[in-house]
Amino acid sequence: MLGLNSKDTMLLIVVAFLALAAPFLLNPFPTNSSLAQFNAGYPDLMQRFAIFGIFAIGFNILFGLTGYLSFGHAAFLGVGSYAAVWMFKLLSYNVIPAIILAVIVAGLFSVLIGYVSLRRSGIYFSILTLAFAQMSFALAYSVLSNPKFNLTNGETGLQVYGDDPQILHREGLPDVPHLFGWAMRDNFLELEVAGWEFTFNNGYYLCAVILLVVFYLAIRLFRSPFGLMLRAVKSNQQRLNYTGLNPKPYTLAAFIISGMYAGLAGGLLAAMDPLAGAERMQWTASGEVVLMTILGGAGTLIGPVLGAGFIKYFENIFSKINDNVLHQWFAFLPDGMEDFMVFIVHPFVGKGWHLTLGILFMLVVTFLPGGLVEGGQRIARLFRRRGKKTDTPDPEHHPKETPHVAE
Amino acid sequence: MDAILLQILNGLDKGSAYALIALGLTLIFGTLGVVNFAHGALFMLGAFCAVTLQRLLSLSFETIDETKTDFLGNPLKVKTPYVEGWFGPEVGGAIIDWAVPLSILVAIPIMIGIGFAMERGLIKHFYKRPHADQILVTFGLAIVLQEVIKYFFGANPIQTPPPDALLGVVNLGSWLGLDLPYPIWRLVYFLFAIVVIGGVFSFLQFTTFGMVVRAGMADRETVGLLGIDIDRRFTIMFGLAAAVAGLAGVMYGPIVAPNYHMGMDFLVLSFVVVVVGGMGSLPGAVLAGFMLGILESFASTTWATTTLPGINQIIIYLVAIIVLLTRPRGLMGRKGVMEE
Amino acid sequence: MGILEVKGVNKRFGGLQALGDVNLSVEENTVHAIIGPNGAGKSTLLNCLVGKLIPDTGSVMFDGRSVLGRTPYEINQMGISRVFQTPEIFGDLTVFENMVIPAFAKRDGAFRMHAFESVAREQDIVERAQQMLEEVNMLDKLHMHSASLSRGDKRRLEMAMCLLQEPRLLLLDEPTAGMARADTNNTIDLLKEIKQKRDITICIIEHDMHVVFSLADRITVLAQGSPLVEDSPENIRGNPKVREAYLGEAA
Amino acid sequence: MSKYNVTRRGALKTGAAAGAGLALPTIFTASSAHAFTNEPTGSTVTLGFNVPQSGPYADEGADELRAQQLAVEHLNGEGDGGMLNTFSSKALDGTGILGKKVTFVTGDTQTKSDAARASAKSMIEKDGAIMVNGGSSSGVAVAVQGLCQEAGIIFMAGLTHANDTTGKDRKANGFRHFFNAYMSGAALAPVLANAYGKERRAYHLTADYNWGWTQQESIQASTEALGWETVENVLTPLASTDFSSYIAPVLNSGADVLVLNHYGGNMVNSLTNAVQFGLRDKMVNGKQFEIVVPLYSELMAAGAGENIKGVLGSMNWNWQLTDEGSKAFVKSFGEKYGRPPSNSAHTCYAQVLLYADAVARAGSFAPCAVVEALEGFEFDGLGNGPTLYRAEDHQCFKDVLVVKGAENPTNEYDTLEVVEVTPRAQVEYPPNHPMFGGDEASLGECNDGA
Repeated sequence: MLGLNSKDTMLLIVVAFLALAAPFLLNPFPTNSSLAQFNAGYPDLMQRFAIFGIFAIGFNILFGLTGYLSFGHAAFLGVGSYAAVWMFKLLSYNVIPAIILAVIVAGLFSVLIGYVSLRRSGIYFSILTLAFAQMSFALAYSVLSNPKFNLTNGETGLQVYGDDPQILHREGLPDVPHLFGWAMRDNFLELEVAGWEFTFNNGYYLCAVILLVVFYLAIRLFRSPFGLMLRAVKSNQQRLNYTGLNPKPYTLAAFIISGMYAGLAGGLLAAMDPLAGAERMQWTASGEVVLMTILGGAGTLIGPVLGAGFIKYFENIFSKINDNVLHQWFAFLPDGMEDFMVFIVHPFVGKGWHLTLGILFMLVVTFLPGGLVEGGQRIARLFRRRGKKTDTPDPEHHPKETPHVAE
Repeated sequence: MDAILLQILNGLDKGSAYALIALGLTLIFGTLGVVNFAHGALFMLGAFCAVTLQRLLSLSFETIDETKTDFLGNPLKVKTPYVEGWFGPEVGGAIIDWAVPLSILVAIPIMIGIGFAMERGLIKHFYKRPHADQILVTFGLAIVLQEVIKYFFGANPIQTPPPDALLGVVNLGSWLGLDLPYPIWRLVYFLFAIVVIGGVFSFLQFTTFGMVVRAGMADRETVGLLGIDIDRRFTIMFGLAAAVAGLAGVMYGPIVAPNYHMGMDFLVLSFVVVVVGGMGSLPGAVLAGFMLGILESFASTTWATTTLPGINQIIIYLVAIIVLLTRPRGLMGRKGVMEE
Repeated sequence: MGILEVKGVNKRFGGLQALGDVNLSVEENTVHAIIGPNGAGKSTLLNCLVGKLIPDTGSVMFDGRSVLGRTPYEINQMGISRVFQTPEIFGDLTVFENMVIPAFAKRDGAFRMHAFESVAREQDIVERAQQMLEEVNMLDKLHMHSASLSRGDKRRLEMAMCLLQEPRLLLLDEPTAGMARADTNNTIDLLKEIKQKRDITICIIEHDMHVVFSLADRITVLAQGSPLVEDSPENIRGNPKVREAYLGEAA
Repeated sequence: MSKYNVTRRGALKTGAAAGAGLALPTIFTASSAHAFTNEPTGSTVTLGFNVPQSGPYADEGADELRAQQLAVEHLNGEGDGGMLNTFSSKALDGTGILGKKVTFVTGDTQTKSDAARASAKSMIEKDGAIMVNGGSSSGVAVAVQGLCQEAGIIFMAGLTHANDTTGKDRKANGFRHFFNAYMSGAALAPVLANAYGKERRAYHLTADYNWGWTQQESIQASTEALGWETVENVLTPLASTDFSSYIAPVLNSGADVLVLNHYGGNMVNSLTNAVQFGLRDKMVNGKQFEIVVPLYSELMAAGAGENIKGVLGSMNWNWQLTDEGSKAFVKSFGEKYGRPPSNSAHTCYAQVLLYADAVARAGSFAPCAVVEALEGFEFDGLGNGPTLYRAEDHQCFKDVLVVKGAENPTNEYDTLEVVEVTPRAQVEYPPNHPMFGGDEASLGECNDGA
C-alpha cells in the first residue's frame, strides 16, 4: 500500500491508529481516580507528543542514518517558530503560510549551517553545529531583540500584538491560529463516557495528520536508494568514495531534510501556541532531541517518536506530582506508613522529576542498548517464544539481528 | 595598557578553569575513548566538597540567649561551631576561615574515589559501545549527580569565601609603574592551576605509569598486547581526571559561588575547549583553555561590545568555528581520534 | 599507448622520497603486477592512482585523461575500481545492500536524490546485484549482515562490488594477504575466471610470487620508490637484478 | 473572541457521581457553551500554582509554593488564618471560596517561557484550574499571562519586576502584586542621593535581556533626575558566571558608583566579584566607592553572604515589617515552616487571598467578574500598608521598601534591614508612561473563555 511493503504498511497503520486514537489511549484512567494524574490525553501534551515526534524523526534521518551527531538541531526548531510567528504578525493567523515559511526558512538556515559544518566529521562536526546553535540562541536572546531591530523579542518571546499588520486578517476569522477558520485551540468534540472523558482537539489532529505524513515520508526515505546511501555513509565512507559516490551531497541533503523537519516542528509549535521563545534554541533543547532519539532507538523508524513521548511525558506528568498527590495515593496506608512512603517517593517526583529521568536514561542505555525499540523487541520475542516453544530456530530464515538498522 | 593587562589576567583565570576541566576531559577521551558528559558534574562535586567541609566545620551547638529574640519573637538560639568550642574562638575561627584550601586535602581522595567508582561501576561497560550511548549514560549520570546535590544543598548559590588572609587586592603593576589591582584569590587560583597542570604533565612525562598511559593513548591495542594491565591503569587515569576536575571546582568556589548546575554551565564550554585544542591532545586542551579565556575577556570589554554588539555572547563559539574550519583537528589534535 | 600511463611521478613525505620518478604503462586487457619489498612504495603508487594522494610532480593518465586532482569517487566513475588490502565493505549493511550500492553508483552517478523510490522496486538494480552475487557464489548469503561474513567472503564480496561496476581497470591491493593456501588458490581461480569472462585490465600489487606468476602478463618491480625492471613473468623470473634485490632472499 | 473549550471537571464529577451506571456518552462540541472556562460546578475549586521547581530559581519557587499552600489552608479555615485576620476586606470566612473547598495543582515553569506555558496549559486543560498564580521571571510572567488571557482564566504573576508585565504586555486577565523596575528607581534614587550625594558618576552592569534593560532604564532615569551622571552601561550575557572582565574596566572608568542590574545568581556573582576587586574599599573622585543592587531578594542576599553588607537596594516586602498583616503572616509561615517567608512568597500568598476575596465579593468565579472586583480595589492589612490595584494597567501600588545588607546580622535570616519605607505616592506614575508602552499599551478585553 502506498508503495510500502507489508511490514511497513503494518507499521504505518499501527502508528496511524495510535495517533488518531490518542485521546482515548492516553486517558486510560477515569478522571476521578487517583491514577488520573497519569493521564496524558489533554490537547497540549498530545500536541507536544506529535510535534516532538516530528522533530525526532527528522533528527533521526541525519543521526540514525548517517551517524552525524548534530548538537545544534534546536536552532532549526527555533528559527521555524520565529518564522511562523512572523507570518502570524505580518499576514494572518492562518497556519498554512506560517508552517510553509517555517519549513522554508529552517531549510535555508540548514543549508548554510550544514554546508559549513559538514566539512568536518565526528565530534568536530558536533561542536560546529553546537557552536552555530549557541550563537543563534545568544543572539536571539539579546542582540536581536534590541528596540531598534526587534526580530525575536528576546526573553519574553516573539508574539502577536494588536498593532501588527496582519494584512490578510479578515472579520469573522478567529483571533488565534486557525486553519481556514478552524481554530487550533478549539476542541471539535468532547466525550464523556461513565467516569472517563476524552478531548478531541483541532490542533492535535492537525499535528497528528502532519506527523503521519512525515512519518510516511520517513519510511519511504528509509527504504529508498537515498536512505541506503545514507546508511552507507555511516557504515564506511571510504568504500562509498571508492564506489564512485560522493558522500558530501548525500549528508548535506540529509542535514537539510532533518533541518526542515525541525523547522516544521517549530512552525507547528507556534501554530499551536503563537509564542516563540529563544530557549527553544538553547543547547539543552538540542541535547533533548539527541536524548529522545537515542533513548527510543537511533536508526529505527518508530524509536524517536517513542523517545520523544517518553521524555515529554516525564516533563509534563511527573513534574506535577506534589506531596498532596502522594498523600492521596498512599492514603490507604496507616499514617506512619503513609508518611514513610511519601518520604521515599518524594525525591523522585515533582521538583525531582529530573532525577527520575536521569536514572531512567542510565537504566535504558545500560540494559537496552538499542533503546526502547529494543525493549519492545525483547518483549515481543518473549511472547513469540512462549507461543511456540517447540520451534527450532532456522538460521537461514532468521538472519542475525541487525541493531541500528531500520526495523 | 593597564586595562589590557588586566583583561589578560582575567582571561588567565577563566582559562585556568577551562583548562583544568578540559584536561581531564581530554585525558578520558584519549585514554578511554569515552565521551564523558558527566565531567562538568565532577567539577561541581569538587566545589561541593568545599561547601560540605565548610558546613561540617561550622557544625554548631546551640545556646539560648534570652536577651535577644529570633524572627518569631522566641528567645534567640545562638550557634557556636563545635570547632570553636574545642579549639577556642581564635584557632577554631581560623580553621573555619581556611575551609576552602583545607578542602583540597579532603577533595583529592573523595574525587579519586568517585572517579574509580564511576569507571568501575559504569563507564567500564561502555568502552565498546557507540559514542551516542556513552553520551546518554553520562548525561543521565550528570543529571542524577546534580539533582542529588540540589536535594541536599538547594538551588541557591552558596558562598564559599576565601580565607581572610587571601581576601583583598594586590597591585601587581606597582613595580612596573602600572596600576594593576588584582584579587589575591584569583592569583592563587591561577598559580594553583599551573601547579596542577604541571603536576599532571610531569606525572605523564616522567613516570613509567605515565609512559604506559601515553602509549595507551597512542595505540591502545599494542600496549594491550605487551601484557600490561592497561585497564587498571585507565581506572587510575579516570580517578586522576576526576580529581583534576574536582580540584578545579574546590578552588573555584570563592570566585563563583557554587550551585548545583554549575557543572552543566561549564560542560558545553569545556567540550568546545577540548575540541578547539584538538581531541586527545593535553597541551592543546591547556592552550585552548587559556586562549579562549583571554579572548572571552577581551570580547567583554566595552570597546568590543560597542564595535560588535553581542560579541561577548558568541566569541567562544565563533572562535571554535574559525579554528575548526582552518585547522581540521583543532589546534593540536591527532588524526583519527573521534572522527567517526 | 596503455590504458594507464604513469609518467615521472614523484612523491615525498617530509624527508622521505616515497616515489622517485616512477614510469608505468599498463596495457589494456592485461594483468599487470607490481611487486617489490616492503616500503618499496607500492601502496603510495596505488594511492596516487585513485586520488587518495596527489603526486608532487608527474602525470597519471587513464584512458587519455588525467586523474590528478580528481577525488576518489570521480576516478571511480571514470572506470577505476579498487579492492583494499583488508576488505572495505559496508559492515552495517546486508550482503544484498552492499551489492546494490555500486549498482546505483554505476547507473545514477555520484549523487542522485532518489529519496522517494524504493530499493526493492528497482528491478534492474536488484537483478544486477543478484546476478553478480551468483557469479561469486554468494547468493545464499544474500540477507546476511556483511560484518558477520568470513574474511574470505568479505574479500569476495568486495571484489563482486567492484566488478559489478564493470570497471575498465581493477586495482587489487594484495588480495591474498593473510590467506591460507587453499583460499589463495581459490582467489587465483576467481580472478582467472573474472578475466576470462570480460574485457578488463587488472593491476595487482602482491607479495605472493605464486599469485603473481599465476596471473600476471607483465610485472613491474619496484624498489626504494623507483621501478627496477618491467618485463614479462618469464624474464623477471630469470632476471639476476631482481633475484638479487628481491627474490634472492625470498627464494 | 476565541473559543477555548476545556473539559469541565465539575460537570463531570457530578455527572459521574449521579449516573455511573449510565454509560451513555455525553458529547460536547465546540458549540456547546459554558459560562466560562473551567467553571467549578462541584464542591471544590482548583487553583494552579506554576512556579520554578527546577533550574536556578528552584528555591524561590519552593518558597512560593510553601506560601501558596499556606494560603489554601487559611482559605479552607485550617491553621491560624494568617493575614485573613488582618485583611481589610472581610468577604472570606474560612470556608473555601464561595463555599467550595480550595484544592490546588502544581507545575514546574523551569523559568522557561515554553515550559511555563506547557505547565499552565496542562493545569487549564487537564486539571481544570480556574486561575494560575506564581512564577519567578518576567519572561515567564508575560508568556503565561498571554496564555491565560487567551484561555479565559485569571493570571496573577509571582515575582516579576520588569515594567512590561503591566506595561506594554499588560493583559486584562492578569494582575501583578509585585512592584516593578520603575518603582525601584523612584524609591531608591532619593535614598541614594541622600546617602551618597547628588554628584555621583554611575557605572551600570546590566543583564542582557528584557528585565535588565527596563531595570537599567528606570534606575538611570530616576538617578539622573537627581543629578547623577551615567558613565557607562555594559550589557552582560545572562549565562555569565565570572564577571571579572566586566568589573575590571570599572576601576579606571572614573565612576564612583556601580549599579548591578542583575538578578539571582548573576547578582550573587557580580557582587562577589566586585567586592573581590576591592571596589568597596576604593576612593574615587574623593568619595567612597559604592555598589547598588536595585532589586533584592532574600535568596540573593543569602547567596551573596557577607558581600552585601551595607549595599542598598529595593524590595517589595520584607518579613521584618512590623505592620499587623506582615506580623501575622510571618508568624503563621514561620510556625509552619520554621523560617521567615521571602518577599516572593508574600506576593504569592497575598495574590491567592486577593483572588479568593475578589471572587467572594463578585459572587462569581467568572474571570470578568473577578477582574471587575479587583480593578481599582483598595485594601489594607496584607503588608505594605494601604494598597491599590489600579484599574488602568492592573499594577498594584503600595509602599516600596529600600533595604540594605545587614551590617551585624543576628541570625541566618537577618540578611537585610529596612532603611526606608517609600510611600506609595512617591512611586506612582501615569498608566501611559513611556516606559510602560505609552498610549498604545492596552489591557484589551477581559476574557471569560468558553
